[in-house]
Formats: sequence, C-alpha cells, structure tokens
Amino acid sequence: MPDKLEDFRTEIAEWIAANLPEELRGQPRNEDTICWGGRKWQFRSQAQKDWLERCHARGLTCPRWPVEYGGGGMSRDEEKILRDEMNRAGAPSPLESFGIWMLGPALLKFGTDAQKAEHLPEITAGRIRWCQGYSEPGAGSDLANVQTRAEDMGDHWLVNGQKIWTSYADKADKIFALVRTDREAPKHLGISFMLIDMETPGVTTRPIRLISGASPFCETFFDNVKVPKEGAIVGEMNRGWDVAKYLLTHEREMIGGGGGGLIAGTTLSEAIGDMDMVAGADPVIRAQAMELEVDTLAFGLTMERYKDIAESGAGVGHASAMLKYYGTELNKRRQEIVMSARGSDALDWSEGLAAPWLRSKANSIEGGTSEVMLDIISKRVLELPSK
Amino acid sequence: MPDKLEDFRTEIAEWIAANLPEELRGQPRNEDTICWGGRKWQFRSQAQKDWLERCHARGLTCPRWPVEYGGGGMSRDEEKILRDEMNRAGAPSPLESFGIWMLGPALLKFGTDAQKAEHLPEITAGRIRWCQGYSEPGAGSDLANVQTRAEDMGDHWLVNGQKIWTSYADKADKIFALVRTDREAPKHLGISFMLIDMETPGVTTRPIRLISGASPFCETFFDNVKVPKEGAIVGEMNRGWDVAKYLLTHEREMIGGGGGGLIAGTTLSEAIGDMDMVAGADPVIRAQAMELEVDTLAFGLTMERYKDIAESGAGVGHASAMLKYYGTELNKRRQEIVMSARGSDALDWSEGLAAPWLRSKANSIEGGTSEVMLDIISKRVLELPSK
Amino acid sequence: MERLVDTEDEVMLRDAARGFLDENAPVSAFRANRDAGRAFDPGLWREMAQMGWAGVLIGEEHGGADMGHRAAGILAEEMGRTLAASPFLSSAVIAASALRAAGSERLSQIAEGAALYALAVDEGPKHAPDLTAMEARPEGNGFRLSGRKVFVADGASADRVLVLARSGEGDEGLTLFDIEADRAGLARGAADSIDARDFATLEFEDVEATGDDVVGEVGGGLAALAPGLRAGQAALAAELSGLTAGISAITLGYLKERTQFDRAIGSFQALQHRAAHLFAEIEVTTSAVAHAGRVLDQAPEDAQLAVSVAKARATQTAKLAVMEGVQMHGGIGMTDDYDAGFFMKRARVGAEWLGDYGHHAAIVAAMRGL
Amino acid sequence: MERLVDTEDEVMLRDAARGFLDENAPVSAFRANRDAGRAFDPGLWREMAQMGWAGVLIGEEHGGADMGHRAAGILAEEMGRTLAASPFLSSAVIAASALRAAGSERLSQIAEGAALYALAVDEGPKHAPDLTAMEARPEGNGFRLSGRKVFVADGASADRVLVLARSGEGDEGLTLFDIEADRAGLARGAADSIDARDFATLEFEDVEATGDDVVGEVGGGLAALAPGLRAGQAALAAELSGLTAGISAITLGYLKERTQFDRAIGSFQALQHRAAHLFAEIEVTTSAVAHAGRVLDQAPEDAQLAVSVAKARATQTAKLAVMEGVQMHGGIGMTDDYDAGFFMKRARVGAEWLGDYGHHAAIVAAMRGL
Repeated sequence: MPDKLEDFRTEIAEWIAANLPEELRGQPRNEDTICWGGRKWQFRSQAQKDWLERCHARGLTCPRWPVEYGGGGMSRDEEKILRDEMNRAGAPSPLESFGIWMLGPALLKFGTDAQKAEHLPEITAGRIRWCQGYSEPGAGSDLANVQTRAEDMGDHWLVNGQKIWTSYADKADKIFALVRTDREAPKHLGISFMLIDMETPGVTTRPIRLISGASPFCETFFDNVKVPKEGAIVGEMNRGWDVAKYLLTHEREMIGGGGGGLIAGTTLSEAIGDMDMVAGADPVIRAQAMELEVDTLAFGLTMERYKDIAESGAGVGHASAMLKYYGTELNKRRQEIVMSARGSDALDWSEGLAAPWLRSKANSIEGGTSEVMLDIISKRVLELPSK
Repeated sequence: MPDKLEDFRTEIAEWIAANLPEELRGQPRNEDTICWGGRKWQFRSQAQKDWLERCHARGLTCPRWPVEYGGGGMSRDEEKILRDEMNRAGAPSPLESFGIWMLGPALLKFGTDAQKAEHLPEITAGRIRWCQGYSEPGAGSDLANVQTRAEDMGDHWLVNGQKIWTSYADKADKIFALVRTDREAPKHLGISFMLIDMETPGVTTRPIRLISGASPFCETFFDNVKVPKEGAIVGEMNRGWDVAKYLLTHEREMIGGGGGGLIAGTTLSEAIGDMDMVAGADPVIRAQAMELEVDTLAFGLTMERYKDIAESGAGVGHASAMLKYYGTELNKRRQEIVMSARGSDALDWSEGLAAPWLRSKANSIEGGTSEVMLDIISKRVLELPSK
Repeated sequence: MERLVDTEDEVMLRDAARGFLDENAPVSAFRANRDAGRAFDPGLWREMAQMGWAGVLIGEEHGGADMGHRAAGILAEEMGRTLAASPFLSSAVIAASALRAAGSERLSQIAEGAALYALAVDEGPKHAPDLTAMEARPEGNGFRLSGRKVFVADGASADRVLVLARSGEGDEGLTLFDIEADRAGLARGAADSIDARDFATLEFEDVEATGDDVVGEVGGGLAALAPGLRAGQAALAAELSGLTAGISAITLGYLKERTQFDRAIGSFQALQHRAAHLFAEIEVTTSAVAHAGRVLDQAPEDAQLAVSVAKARATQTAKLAVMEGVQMHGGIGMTDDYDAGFFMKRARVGAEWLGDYGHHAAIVAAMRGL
Repeated sequence: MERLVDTEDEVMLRDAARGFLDENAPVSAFRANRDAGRAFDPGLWREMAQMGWAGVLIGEEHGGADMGHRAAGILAEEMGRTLAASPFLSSAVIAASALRAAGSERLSQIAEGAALYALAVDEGPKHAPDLTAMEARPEGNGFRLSGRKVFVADGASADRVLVLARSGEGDEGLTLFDIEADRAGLARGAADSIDARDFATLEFEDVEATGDDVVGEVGGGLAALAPGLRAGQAALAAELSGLTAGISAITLGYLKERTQFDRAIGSFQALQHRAAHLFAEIEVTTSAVAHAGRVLDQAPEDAQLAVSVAKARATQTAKLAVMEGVQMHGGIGMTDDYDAGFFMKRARVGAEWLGDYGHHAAIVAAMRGL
C-alpha cells in the first residue's frame, strides 16, 4: 500500500514536471493569477489556459470526484500527495470555483443522475462559473428567513426577490440559490435549492464596494425571472434547507480549513519580516506573534485531525463550526499582528497589506458569523440547555 | 478655601505625628495587623488599642460620618487629605468593619434616629462588629431569592433559615440580614432588612474552608431565632430590597474602588521583583505586566473620576457596576501575572502568594458576579433591549 | 489638580464643538472629502480657526485663545467622534506646543490658521525619534539636511515643516528645524493613506538650513520636540477616544434597531456582555485621556506618564471598538457605503502615529520600575 | 505519520486506563491523599506498574511494555482527568526516556515500579537548564556536587535523582548524574506545594559522584537530558489536557444542572459562548498534544517544535478552563469542599513545571524564524 502511494507520488511529480508551464511556477496567489473559469473568463495567459486544460484532462481540477464527470477519482491519501507535489513544484491551482467547492458536493450528494451529468463536467472543465445565492438583505445570519419567492407557473418557476453577498455574481454564469417555494410553510420549510442561469432575462447584479476597496460581492436582483422546471431543483422540493445546511457545514470546514485562500501561503515570519527590526525591544508585538504562531501550528494540526476523524467515518458533525470559528478568528488576529508589525508602512494602500487586513474582518461574518458558530457549538455539540 | 485645606493638612499631619504609635508605622496590611473591633476582639497589641481609641476620639474611624455619632464630619477633600497623610506616615487604618462599609451607610440613609443613635456610635468606636447576611444556599447571584423567613409573632419575629458567604460571621457580634417577611408577595417584595444579635439563641455559624485554605466566610443558621421587634427592621417593612440594592451599589463602588484591600498596597513592580530576573528574555510575561500596569493606572484614574462625578451631584448610578467588574477582573489579572512572574517560587504555600491569588478568584463572584455586572451595564446603562 | 469631570467652561466648549461639527463636519463630510481625494476642507479649517481652535494652545499675546491641553483634548475628542479632518493636531497642537516652548514668532500665523505645519520625525515603520538618522551636516553657519522622512501627517499640504535631524552623536546630537515646505531640495510625495488623510513622504536632498531655522538649541532637538510630541500624543489619544465614542454610538444604535431571528440583536446576551465590556474599557480610557490633558495643563514636565497611559489605552480601546463595531454590524459593516470602515481605518492610523501601543506601554513600564 | 485520531489499540488503552482510574483514583482519592499529607498512594503506583504503565516507555528487554510516547500521553491524559497522583511523569516518562537513550541498566527497576526517580534541574523560579550553576567539581576520577536544586518533582519520595550540574563552561559544560537520593551530603526538604504533590528542594554539599554515575557523556548533560525533558514536556502537556477535560466536564455538568433566575445557567448565551470558545481551544490543544506524542514516537530528534507547541497550548488552555470553571460555578467553586480548586492549583503547577508558556512559545518562535 505505501509502495503504491510512493509510485503515485513519483508518477504525479513526473507529470507535473512535464506539464507545468515554467512561467506559472512560484507565482504569488492573488486575484491576478487565480483561474476562475466560466463563459466570460479571459485567461491571463496562454500558460494559464494550457495548465487548466492539461490538469482537467488528467482529472486534477477535482481530484476526488468520479472520473466519469472529469474528476480524478483519487483517494484522500492520493489527493494529499497531489497537493504536496503541487506545492513542492510551486504549481498554481489550475481552477478555483464555487462549483468545485459548493455546488459539486451538493450535486454529488443530492443531485439526480441527469443533474450530475449536466453540471459536473462543466465544472471540472472550468466552462461554467457558479455563484451562491443564500443571503438576503435584512436576513443576515438568519439564513432561513428567505423572502425570494418562486411561484409555480406550470412549466416554469417565476422568481422574484433579491439576494445579497453573492460572490462574483457579476462574473458568474449560473447561480444556485435558496428560494421560497411554499409561502405557507414554517420558516425552515418551504425553501428549495434552485439552479438559475444568470443570463435569464430579469436577472441583474450590482457590485458592493467593501471597506477594503474591492468588490468581490454583489447584490443580485430577480425580476419576474422564468426558470424552466426541468432539473431546476436540487434535492427534494421544499427541503432546500437540508441542502443548504449540508453546504454550510462543508463551507465551514473549507473556510476554517484554509480553503478559499484563508490560510495565507506565507508564514508569519515572512509576512512580518525582520522581527528585530519591526518590534525592536517591544515585547507586545513579539508576544502576540509568538502566541499566534503557537496557535496557528496547533490549528493546522486540528484541521488534519478533523480530516482524520472525517476519514475514519466517525463524522465531525456540528463540531465543524469550531473550525470555521477558530480559523477565521485566527486569520483576523494574524492580519492585525502583521499590520501592527509593519507599522506605518502598512498604512499605505499600495503596500497591499491593508486590503487583506480589512477583507479578513468579513471572515467571521460570511458563511455564518462567529456568533452563529458559537451558538451551534453550545447547543449542538455541548448540548447546553435553551431554557 | 485651599488655604483652609492646607491648614487642615498641617493639623492632621501633626496630629498623626503626635498620636501614631511608632511600632505601627509601616506595618504590612494583612489579617495579622488589621483591627476589626467588636466584643470578641483581642487587640494584637496595646499600640493597636491606643491607635483605635485616639483615632475614634478624633473622629477618624469614620471621617465623613456626623460628629454626633463619633464620626469626623469631614468633607471629601478633607478625607482625601487625611488619607494622604495617613499613607505618608505609614499609618494603618485604625478600624475596618462591615459596620463602617455597609451598615453605617444604610442606617444613615434608611435608619430611624433611634437606630442611628443605637448603632452608629458602637460602630465608630469599634465596639460592635457586624456581618452581612444576604446570600443563601442555592440562590447564588439571584439574591432576591430569599428563603430565610421571619414570622410575625406579635412582640417578636421568629426567624428560620440559612445564610451563606457571611464574612467573619463566627467573629461578628451582630448581623444585618435579608429575611422574607411576606411569603405571598412577589420575589423582590416581601423582603425586609433585619438586624439580629448573633448571641441570640438559635443562631449558629460554621466556617467554610476556601480553596485558598482560609475560612473568611461562614454558613449561618437560624433555628427559631426570636428577634425583638423594636428597631429590628431598617427602612420600610417588606422593602428591604431597596436597602439591599443601595448597599450593593455601595459595595460595588467599594470593591471596585479598592475598598476592602482589593487594590494591593504594593506596586506591580514590587510584587514581581526584578523583571529582568524573572522574565529574562520572555516577552510574554513582560507584555502582560506592561499591559496590566497601563490598565491599573487608568483604572485608578477612573475611580477618581467616578468619585468626582458622584461629588458633582450627577450621580454614578448603575455605572458603578463597571467599577466592580473592571476592578475585580483587574485584580485577578494582577494575581495571575504575579504568580507567573514569580514562577516556581510562588507555588509553595509558605511564600504567601498562592493564597491571595486563589482568593482573588472570588472577587468576580462576591458582591455580584461579573456576569451580573455586565447584565446591569447592558440593561441599565446601555439600555439594550431585553427582546 | 482639577477634577476629572468637565468643568462648566469645558461642558460649554464641548457642546459648542459638537454642535458645530455635527452641522459642518459630520461623517458624510469626511466621505465627501475621501471621494474627492481631498485630505481636508480648507474652508472648514478657516471656520475652526475663527472659533479659536487653531490657537487653542497659543498665548493671547500671539492671538491665541490659550485654552489649554484639556480643552484641546475636548476639541480633538469631538473631531474624532465625526472623523472631522483638519490640520488641527499637526498645526494647532504639535507645532504650536513645540514652537511655544521655543518662543517662536510664528505662533500668530498658526493661531490665525494661516500657517499649516507638519512634523517630520519618523524614518522607519515605527516611531522612534531617538533613532533619527537624517543628516544635518554643518556647513558655514548653517546645515545641509539630507535624508528621508515617512508618515508625515499633513506633509503634502503643509506650508512649513518641523524636521528632526542628526547633527551629532547620541540623544544630544539631534536638532529640530523649522523650514518652509517649498525650500529647494525638499520633495514631497503624498501617500495613499488608508484613512484618506494627508500623510506624505519627504525627501531632503542637501536642503539648506540656517541657524535661524533651529528650534531651541542645536543638539537640543529632542528637548525642543518633547512639548510638541507630548501634546500631540495626548490630543491624538483624545481623538481616538472620540472616535471610539462615535463608532460605539453607531453600534449601540444598530444593536437596538436591527432584528434577527425575530428579536433585536441587542437582546442577545452574548452581544450584551461584549457591549458592556466595551463600555467598561471606554470608561477607563476616558479617565486616562482627561487626566493627560489635566497634567499637561498643570505640570507639563511630568506629563509623559499620563500621556503614555492615555495614548496606549486609547489605541487599544479604539481597536476593540472598531472590531466589535464591524463584527456586530455583520455584512453591512463591511460595505464602503456604511461608515464603520472609516472608523476602523482611522483607528489603525491613529494607533501607529506618534508611537504605537508597545511604544507607550514601554514608557509606562520603565517609569513604573517594570 | 500515524493519524491524529486514536488507533484501535489506543482506544482500548484509554478505555482501560479510564476504567481503572475512575475506580481506583477518582478525585476523591486525590482529596484523601491531600488530607493525609500524602503526595501519592504507593499501593496505587504498584498497581499501575503491574499494568505496565511504569514501563510504558521502556523496551521489552528491560521488562517494559514499550508502548511509546502517544500511549504515555494517553495515560497522562487520563490521570490528569481525575488528578491521579503518581510518580508516573518523573520515573516512567522523564527518567525512563533519558536513561533509555543512555542505555542505563536501571531501566528494569523503573519498569517494575521499584525505583522512583526525580529530575533535579531547576535552580531558580523559571526552568532554564542551560543556566545551570550547580557545581560539579572534578576530584580524582569523579566529581563533587555542590549547590541547590528547587522545584524537584517527586524529590522527597524518590529513590534516585537525575541531577544536572556544571562541570565546565557553556552549553557543553553540563553533565547529568544519576545518584541515589540518600547519598551523603544530599539533603532534601519537601515543599508545601499548592497542588499537594511532592516537590522538594535539594541541597547538595560536596556530594561524591563517580564516572559511573554520569549519564551519557561528561559535558554532554544537555544532550543526555533532552530525551527525558522532551518526553516529560509532552506527557505533562497531555496531563494538562486531561485536567482540562476533567474540569470542563464538571463545569458543563454544572451549567446544565444549576438553575438561577428560574432557568438553567447553561441557557444564558453569554456563558454558552464562553463555553463554546473553551471547547474550541480544547479541540485545538487536543490536536497539538496528540501530534507531539506521534512525533516523539516517529522522529524524536525533530520533536521539540511539536512538544513545545503542545506544552504551550496545554498550559494556556488549562488556565482558561480552570478560570472559567471556578467563575461559572460561582461561590461553590471557591470552596475547598468542591473539586474545582484542585484542578486550578494543579494547572498552575503544571504551567510552570518543565518550562512555562513563554519558555515554549519562545522555542516555537525561534524555530519558526520569528
């Protein structure tokens, strides 16, 4: 068994060496280098396009998805080796997308064969870019408070309403959204998980400018949008909350677990620079950095341990809320410490430190606030009483 | 006016110089040196007895109480000068007591002339030692949950029940206690503030050993205790909660404000010793100590400011909960840092550091927990909604 | 010692300032400046000067109002509350205090609001005047200044610059100069500061300075600068204290209005306790800030401990307030359309300017024997 | 690398240990020891030895069970959960690991539980082996040891002592000796330790030591001690992790049972969020502790980073857990009749022993380039 894995390692290393375009090697990971794919995608370079196509052909955009949908059909150990070797080679991720992170896992668990066959190959190939439509204005953490409604018009759904915080909605081809399909049912019921093409007439988007200056999120409006019924709903009708909950848990593990680039690629030492220079004799920054480093290493081990638990079949369950909580708060601490350590240098937008610092403040809000995570832990994991 | 105060300062300084027994000068303040007074009191020395008597004769045991009750009739400015000069001379407090801190203020606000005339002179002279009977087993922070009951038997009250956390009840002469005088009334009503002699048949006490090894608190049992009606109740019948609330606020200001010896007489630097020796190159202890020192100085100024506000007549009100909260949490931090800075030396009981460290953990429980203080601030001061 | 509560005069000053700023410099005015790429509104500054704010620390003999440091702190607090941008700290507080101690004749120009000053002291990412490396090379009867100053507040818009440079070895080898900002060899580059205020980098290349330009004594630069730095640190602490009050008021309002899960979010006890803790921190910081102003007015030479306690506390409390502010608002607090982010960015700049938390905590520790 | 979850063997070991300790060494047994002035129960230790715990890190050739460091950590965790007192860390972990590396013949006595060892390394209030001053003066073929060791765990009850002394200059000038505790010139004084365990001060006055008493090489004391220290630090981290689990379980139980203001106190959201935060800290620490055991088993020479992360985390998390534990209990948690105080006191001792938070965080920082 280990031998087989070692063979796999050799094979992957050789494949990367043979296929990775030299100019992509060791690129910094940022919005200028990430490949998101989709109909509107403009490749940053021929090399980026080549790398995506080669990886897709080898099943490396979605290593653990079934081969029939363009995945790699790998085991967890193989995926880990792949990740190691990619890192070792300084290879960029060939493709990032909400289709890979969110919709794919939902379809693999809840989708019909037809839905899987229709959507998964488009995701693995990077041909369709998805966005997520959960939050609504005024709902905030109360995700089940869905007001966007879909009326049954016989052959189609008529969708009206508004979503907010839809990441990159202005760049996406399609959206998976929570819509209310039964207005009589109690709050958590009567919601369905619906797939909608963003090019359908009546769908418009407006970017939201953030305090960091960037606009990764949008408001998305649905104005008498007609959605053909065929394959529109994932999972059971009116049980979209189940799909959403599953994905929220998945998202928590991903965000807490360093997905989406939360865990910085650089070490704290690299981010801070010469500690003696910046902190001098100041024990405050020094102590904060030491504590952060201890906690960061231990949190990294915790992500490993939780993966081990998940792998063992025991299931992590609601405790995944802990990863989301701790990982995001840790990143906020890190950004504060880096800002502080870099002093007045960091206060100029052009240094590129302030934007990620400000962006990090959203980590503990998006995908379920820290407060919601603590509620989940106390109620579901610790089983503390509600009265 | 300032001239008059300067005259007062000179006068007090001379008085202290003439009256303070030399052997008391610069004594450390601890349970072996404090004078509590009372019927059972054994003076530690002739000097302690002389000092109490001389101070009492000059009105210095209760500087701001009316002269007719043995107080000093001083203004706040004069009291401050007195305190300064006492500190400068290294003079110990002549008398500490719950009578001075708690019952006296209650009687001055709620007592009848007869009650004042009966009790205040005994307090200022240190002849009667009082203890406080509020808490009951199982009630905890829910102070209004008073189960100890006093039945009206015509010429006397018949008291039955149990109090807990009565400080020094085993050494006290009398107790001021919350008792239920109307069992039909809602929780906060039907409670009276009653004065009971501890020598009355049926009153027994049992010390509670704490984690620090000391036993400053007792359980106090009332078993068919007959309390003569005359002068037994302070304030209105069944409105003892008003008196208790007033005293709780007073206690908070006192505990938060360094009364009862909470604010240590030594500076952090003295308590830690040679920082280079203990912390070496360790920025963690060093940073914690620096932060504590900043916060301690600022908190000291806050006590001054709150006194200024109170003096200005504006009234501090519920914000006094802030002093209680912050002061006690600050002392807990201080004790943790001193323990940590003193390392393994501090782990031996005989070093005398562990007992105050453990004792400090009760600071944020007694006199209203930190949680209750935060509730008061959020509801009464910030007026955050309850629904 | 004056009490730590506002006197009647101070209450009147605060009320007047608040009324003026709410009317003329609300946060929306800051936003308009930001959107227009303008660090501050010169018209607003003229009005402030007319009210005597530019001369708050300048003697009446130079046309100042001479109200003292606590009064300056009250003005700074109120400006912080609405993020009112002006050269108040650089000119009316820092430069005025340093030049007053040196008996400069330029005070009347500051009091009129006519001369805008900037202080050029930092050379690296952290405030460390004693480590100044910028060269002041003796030449003839004067000096030639060469080197680079960073993080110069109001540096791009200033008419004159106070600059600290090294004329010799050690702490006694620093000299403070007062020169016009357009002197030959001095190049200024505006930074793209996250708080949308004017911070600049100044490059000195063989800039001529005469003996007349020296503030205080040659070699006595640190001493000459000290009154300005202390006053600036105290007023900046006050501004941060006001900023904290501003964001906290917005946050408390939101906690009371915003409903989620069918109840006001301010009714959730976990948020209540955090808001209450923040209140406690604010109260403690408020005391330290008021005290620093009092000590500067009454015993300025002994004020460093009080000033450093105030700046350290104000820095930490502002950080807590803006972090809680954004988090308690949730998504909307992250949007540029909402004001919370402005408070967060200014708090970060204020944390670094004139010495960060560790800088001032170290001063406190040293003075307290730790 | 083994996964960070317990293997089947480890689950069995943990269940067996927990069953045994719940039966034979509950917290009430610790209380009985404390009340009797007894640091541990020798009968209990004999039983532990019979189960192979004394030889958990000793090779089978010396009669050990050779289960490895993760297994030792699991035993320590379970002991921490009920505050079970024994010479496990001193003898079975620290001494066994150091002597095993040196190929000592005394391992079989440890494995039997017959020889009790103590490690005498600290001389001041903080753990700093490299600053060892105690003199090892060469005399004839051996040495004379003179000086004072403090905070020696199990020092009063030990049969033998591992003692680090200075035979020369610098880090290469330290030598580790293994001597019997009743050797002439060695005086032991039991401390009155707050955790009611055996900590002693050892006074060496011209104590004779021969070449046979040297563990490892003369001048190689730090290297000889390293395996023992690392193993002890990891196992102590595990004990603290178990202690944390113990007090947290008590506290959670109390939150569910105790009512106040007519509701369970565990229903108050402010307490819920603090309990949830503590849970998160515990989970993160648990991972670090498991990892340290794994690395010690698989790459002991590279284990210091993992061990220091574990000890630092375990120290901080235990402190948080005991403080929250006492506070959430309110008054009853302050009473000696209740168990919470025992956890608090042991956590404090565990925080200092074998290097405090700052000691280990500094190691981590240095190894990570900070």
